[in-house]
Amino acid sequence: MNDAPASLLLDPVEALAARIADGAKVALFKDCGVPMALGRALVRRRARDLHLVTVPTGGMLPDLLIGAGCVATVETAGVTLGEFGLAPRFIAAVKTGEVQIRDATCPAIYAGLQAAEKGIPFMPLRGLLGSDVLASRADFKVIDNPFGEDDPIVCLPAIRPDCAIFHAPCADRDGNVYIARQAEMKILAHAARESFVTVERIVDFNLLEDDRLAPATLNALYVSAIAEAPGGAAPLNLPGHYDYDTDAIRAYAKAAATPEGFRVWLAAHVLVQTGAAA
Amino acid sequence: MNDAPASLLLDPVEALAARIADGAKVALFKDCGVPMALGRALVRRRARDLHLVTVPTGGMLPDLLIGAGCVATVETAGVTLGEFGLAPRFIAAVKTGEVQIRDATCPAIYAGLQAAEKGIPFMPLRGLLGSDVLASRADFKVIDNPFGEDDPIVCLPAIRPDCAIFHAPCADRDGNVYIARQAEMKILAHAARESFVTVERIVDFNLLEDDRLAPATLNALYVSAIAEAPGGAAPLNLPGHYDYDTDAIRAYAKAAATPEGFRVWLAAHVLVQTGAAA
Amino acid sequence: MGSYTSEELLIATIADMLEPARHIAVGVLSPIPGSAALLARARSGNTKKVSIIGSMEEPYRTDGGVDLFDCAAQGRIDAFFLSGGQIDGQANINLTGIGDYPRQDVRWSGAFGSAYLYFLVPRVILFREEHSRRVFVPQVDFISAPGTSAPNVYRPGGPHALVTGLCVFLFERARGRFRLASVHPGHSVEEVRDETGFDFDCPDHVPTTRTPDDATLSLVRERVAPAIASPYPAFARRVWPQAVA
Amino acid sequence: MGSYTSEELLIATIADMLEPARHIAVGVLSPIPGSAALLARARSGNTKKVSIIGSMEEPYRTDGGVDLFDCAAQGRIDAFFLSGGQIDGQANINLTGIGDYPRQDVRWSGAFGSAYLYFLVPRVILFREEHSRRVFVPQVDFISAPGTSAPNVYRPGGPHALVTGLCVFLFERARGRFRLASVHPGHSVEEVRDETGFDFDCPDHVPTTRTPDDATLSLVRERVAPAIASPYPAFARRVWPQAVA
Repeated sequence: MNDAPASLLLDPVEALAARIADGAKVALFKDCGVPMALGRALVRRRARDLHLVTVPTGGMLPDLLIGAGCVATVETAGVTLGEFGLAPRFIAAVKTGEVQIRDATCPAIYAGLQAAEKGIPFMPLRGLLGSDVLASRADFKVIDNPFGEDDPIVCLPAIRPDCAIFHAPCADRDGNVYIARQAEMKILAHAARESFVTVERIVDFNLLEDDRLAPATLNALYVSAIAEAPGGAAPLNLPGHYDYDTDAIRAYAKAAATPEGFRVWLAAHVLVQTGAAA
Repeated sequence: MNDAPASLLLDPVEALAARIADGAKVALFKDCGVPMALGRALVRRRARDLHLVTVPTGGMLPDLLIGAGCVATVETAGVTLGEFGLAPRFIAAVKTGEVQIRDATCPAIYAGLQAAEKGIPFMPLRGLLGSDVLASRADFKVIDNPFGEDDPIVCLPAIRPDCAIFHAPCADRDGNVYIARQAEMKILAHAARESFVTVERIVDFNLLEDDRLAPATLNALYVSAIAEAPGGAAPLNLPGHYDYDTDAIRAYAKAAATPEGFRVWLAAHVLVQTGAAA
Repeated sequence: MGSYTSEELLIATIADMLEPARHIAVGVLSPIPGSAALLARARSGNTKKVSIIGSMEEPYRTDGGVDLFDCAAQGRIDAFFLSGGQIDGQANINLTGIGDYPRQDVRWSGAFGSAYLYFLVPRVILFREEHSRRVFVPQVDFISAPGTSAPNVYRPGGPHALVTGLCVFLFERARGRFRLASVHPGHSVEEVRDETGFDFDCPDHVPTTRTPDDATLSLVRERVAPAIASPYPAFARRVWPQAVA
Repeated sequence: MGSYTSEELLIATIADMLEPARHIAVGVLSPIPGSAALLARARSGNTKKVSIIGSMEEPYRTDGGVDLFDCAAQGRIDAFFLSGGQIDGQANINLTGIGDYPRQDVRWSGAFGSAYLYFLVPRVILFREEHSRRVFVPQVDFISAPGTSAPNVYRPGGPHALVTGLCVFLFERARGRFRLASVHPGHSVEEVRDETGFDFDCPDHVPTTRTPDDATLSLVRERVAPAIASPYPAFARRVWPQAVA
C-alpha cells in the first residue's frame, strides 16, 4: 500500500489526543513504550471519564491521568511506580472512591484482551478461584469445565477497548508500526477498535517489505492514526533509544505524594508545554 | 545460555525421527517449512500409528506418511496437494477407513492448540454450529455463552501434541530457532510437549542477542532437539531459500494416484536414500 | 466495447459486488475471486485492502492464519469467497465428500476455514465456475458450512451471492433462498434451470449480466493481470498470455 | 568460613530450595529471589533456565508476560516467588490493601500475577524480609491469592516455603499450615513467635538456618553480583560495593 489515506499521519500529538473521546475505554501498554507525550496531551485537552485498562499493570502514566482528573475507572492488575514506590495519585483516588477500581490479575487482563482479539465472548483462565479479586468482580463467572468433572474454572469477559495507545520506535508512511520485541502490542491493537500510536520517527520504506523487520511490525490495518513524537515515552524508557530519566521520575513520585505537590508538578511539566518536551 | 546440553543438536535427521515414538500425536505445520526430510526419515524408521494434527491443513507430508502406513488418525481442516490436485493417499485411506479422520476447521485446529498453549482445557470459537463437522466431532461441545442470553457457542478441547515437527531457516548452538515470519510456529511449539526441528543451517551466534532476529526466534526452552538438514523442506519450498520443485511434486501426485505407483515412488525417493536428499 | 473472456466477465461481475468492502480476503486456489478483489482495489484508488492467504507479496500477505481468522472475528474483513464440491439451495456448502461419512464414496480435502468465515464475514461470495446438477444439488451430502443459521446463532456473516459460469444468484437471507439475478451473455434462464439441481426464485424478467466496459478491461489487463500472476502464474499466463509474458 | 551479609544468607537459603527446579521465573522488584535464582543456576553449571520478568538481558529476558504466563500453565516453570503486604498462616497473600474494599484504608498496587502463578507453579517461595506482626497476620484483609484450594480446584502449584529476615517456614499443603523449619543465626524461636501474628507448627528442636559456605559465597560475589546488577543496580551496589564497582 503506497496509498494509505493521507490523514493517517497526524502531527502533532495533540491531534491524536483529540481523537480519544471522553468516556473512552483506553488500553495502556505497560512495557515500552509508554505513550507519555500522548498522555500529557490528554491532560492538556482535559480528557474526562476515561476507563483505563492497564496492560497488564501501569505506572506513571495512569497515575498522572488519574491525578489530573481524566479517569473514572481503572481496570488493572496493579499500579505502581516500581522502585520509586507506590503510585500516589492512584492510591489516593481509589481510597476516596474518586475512581472506580476493577482489580484483576495480569493474565486476566491479557486473557480478556485475547478474547476480544479472537472475537469470542470470553476466555477461560486458571487461578483466581478463592481469591477476593474474583469475589470483587461480578463480571467474572465461574463455570464447570465442560470437558472435566467437578472442575470449576473462571471465564473472563472479552475486554474490547475503544482504543489502544502506545509509543513505538518507528512507523512507515503506509501506517505500519515497528513494535520491536513487544509482541503483545499486537494483541492490544487487535483487541482495540482503534489504535493511536506515537513514534520516535517515520521511516521512508515499507516496514513489511523488510523480512527482518516484518515479524515485529504491526500491520497498518490495525492503526487509526500516528503522530511523530521524538522522546514520546520520556521520562520512561524506550529500549535501544533512551533510558529511564530516574531524576525526573523520582521528582514526580515526590511531588505527587500530595495533591498540592501534584498540581505544581502538573503546571510545570504538563500544562505549560514547551515544544521539545511535548 | 552458552551452555545448552550438548545433546540438543543431533545429527543426522534419523536421530530426530528415532525420538518420535509410535502412536505419538504429531503436529505438522502447513506453512513453510514443512519438515519433509524428517518425514522421510519417519517412513524409513517405519513409524506406526501416528496421530497427525495438520496445522491447520496439510499436503504432501501427511499424504506421504499416510501412504507409507505410518498413520492411524489424522486430525485436519483439509489435506490437499493444492494446484497439484487432491491428496491421493489421504483420500484412499479415509475412504477405506484405514485412517481415522477427525475433520475440523482451520480456526478450530488453531484454537485447540492455543488452548494447550495457554494451559486451559478448552477454547470457545464462533462458527461450526449447524455443520456436519460439528456433528462428526463428539469431542466438540456446545455450551451457552455464560455472558450472553440464548447464545450457543462451541467449545473445543485443547490439542496437546506429543511433539511438533517443523523445518526452519536456522538455529543457534543454544537451541534457539529462527522462524522468520511464521509466528504460528510459536503456538505450535508452545502447545506441544516437545518440538523437533530441522534447519537449513546452524549459526554461530545467539539469535536472541540480535534485536532484529529475536522477535522471530523461538526460545530454546521449547525445543527438544535440532538436526541440520539442508534442503529439509524440499521438494516443498522455504521462502528466501528455495522454491517449490514443481516437477517433483507433480511426479509425486501422479505416482501416488495408485497404491502401486506410490510404492514405486517410495522405494525410489524415500527408502533408498542418498545422503544429499536426506 | 472490446471483446472479453469468460474469466474477465466473472472477474468484473464479482468486483462489482465488492464495491462496499474495505477489506477483502481471498483464500487459496481462487484466481478469479483474487483477480476480482484486485480489480475492486484498483478501482478504489488502492484504498481497499486485499489479503491473499498464502501470498508472499506485500501488500497482500497476511500475518498468517491465526491473524486472519482473528481479524475476521474482529469485524475487520468485509468480504470473502467460498466454493464447494456441492452447493445447495439453502447455500449450504460441502467441501468434505459424498456418501456416508466418514468412509465416503467421494472424499475431498476438508472444510478449511468455511464453517467460521461463512459465519463472520458479512459478504461471502460463493463462486463455482462449473454450473451443473453434480455441483448444485437439492441438498448437500455433508454440510461443511451451513448457509443459514437459527436466529439465536451469532452470525454477522453469510452468503451474499453465488456466481457461476452461467449466471449470478443473489441469496436472500430472510427467505433462505437464492434468486436468479442475471444470466451471462450467451446463456439462458432455461439453461440455468436445466443445470441447477436446487429450486430458486426467478423473476419474470432476468437481466443479462453486465459486461465489462473498456475501462474495466484496461484495469484488469494492465493492473490485475501482472499482480495476480504472482500467486497464480499458470492462471495469469493462460488468461492473459500477452500481459504477463 | 568467611563472613556474610544477611542478604547473602537469604540468597543462599532460597537457592537451596531451587535445587530441583529446571526453570525458575523471577518477578519484578525481587533482587534477593533473583540473586538466589542466579546462584542456583550457577551451581547447576548454567543448565537451569532463569527468566527475569522485565529483564532486557539474554538469557534472562522473556518473550513478554503472555508468553511467561502461558509457559507456567504449560508446566514449564518450576519455581516462582511471591510476597505480600500481608501474609497469613494459611499462606494467603494480600497485595491489594487493608480495610473495607474497595475504599481501603491502605491501598497497595494490586494482585499482579499472583492469583495465577500461585496456582500453576509447583514450587512458589514466599519471601518477605520484614518479619513483623504487621505483615504476618492471623488472617489477611484481602485474599489477592489464596494459599490453599479445595480439592476439586485445578492447582498443580502452591506455596513451598516462606523465607523472612528471621527464619524459614515450610508450608505443609496437606495440613494447610506453616511449620518452622529453621531460624537464622542470631535469632530465636521466641523472637519468631513474638513477631508472627499467625499460628504455626513448631518442632521441639528448630535448627539454625545453614550459613553459606565459602564456595557459595564465591559464586555469589563473583558470578551472581555482576549479573543481578543489570536488573537491580542499586541493590547490587549496596550489597556488593566492591564486586560491582
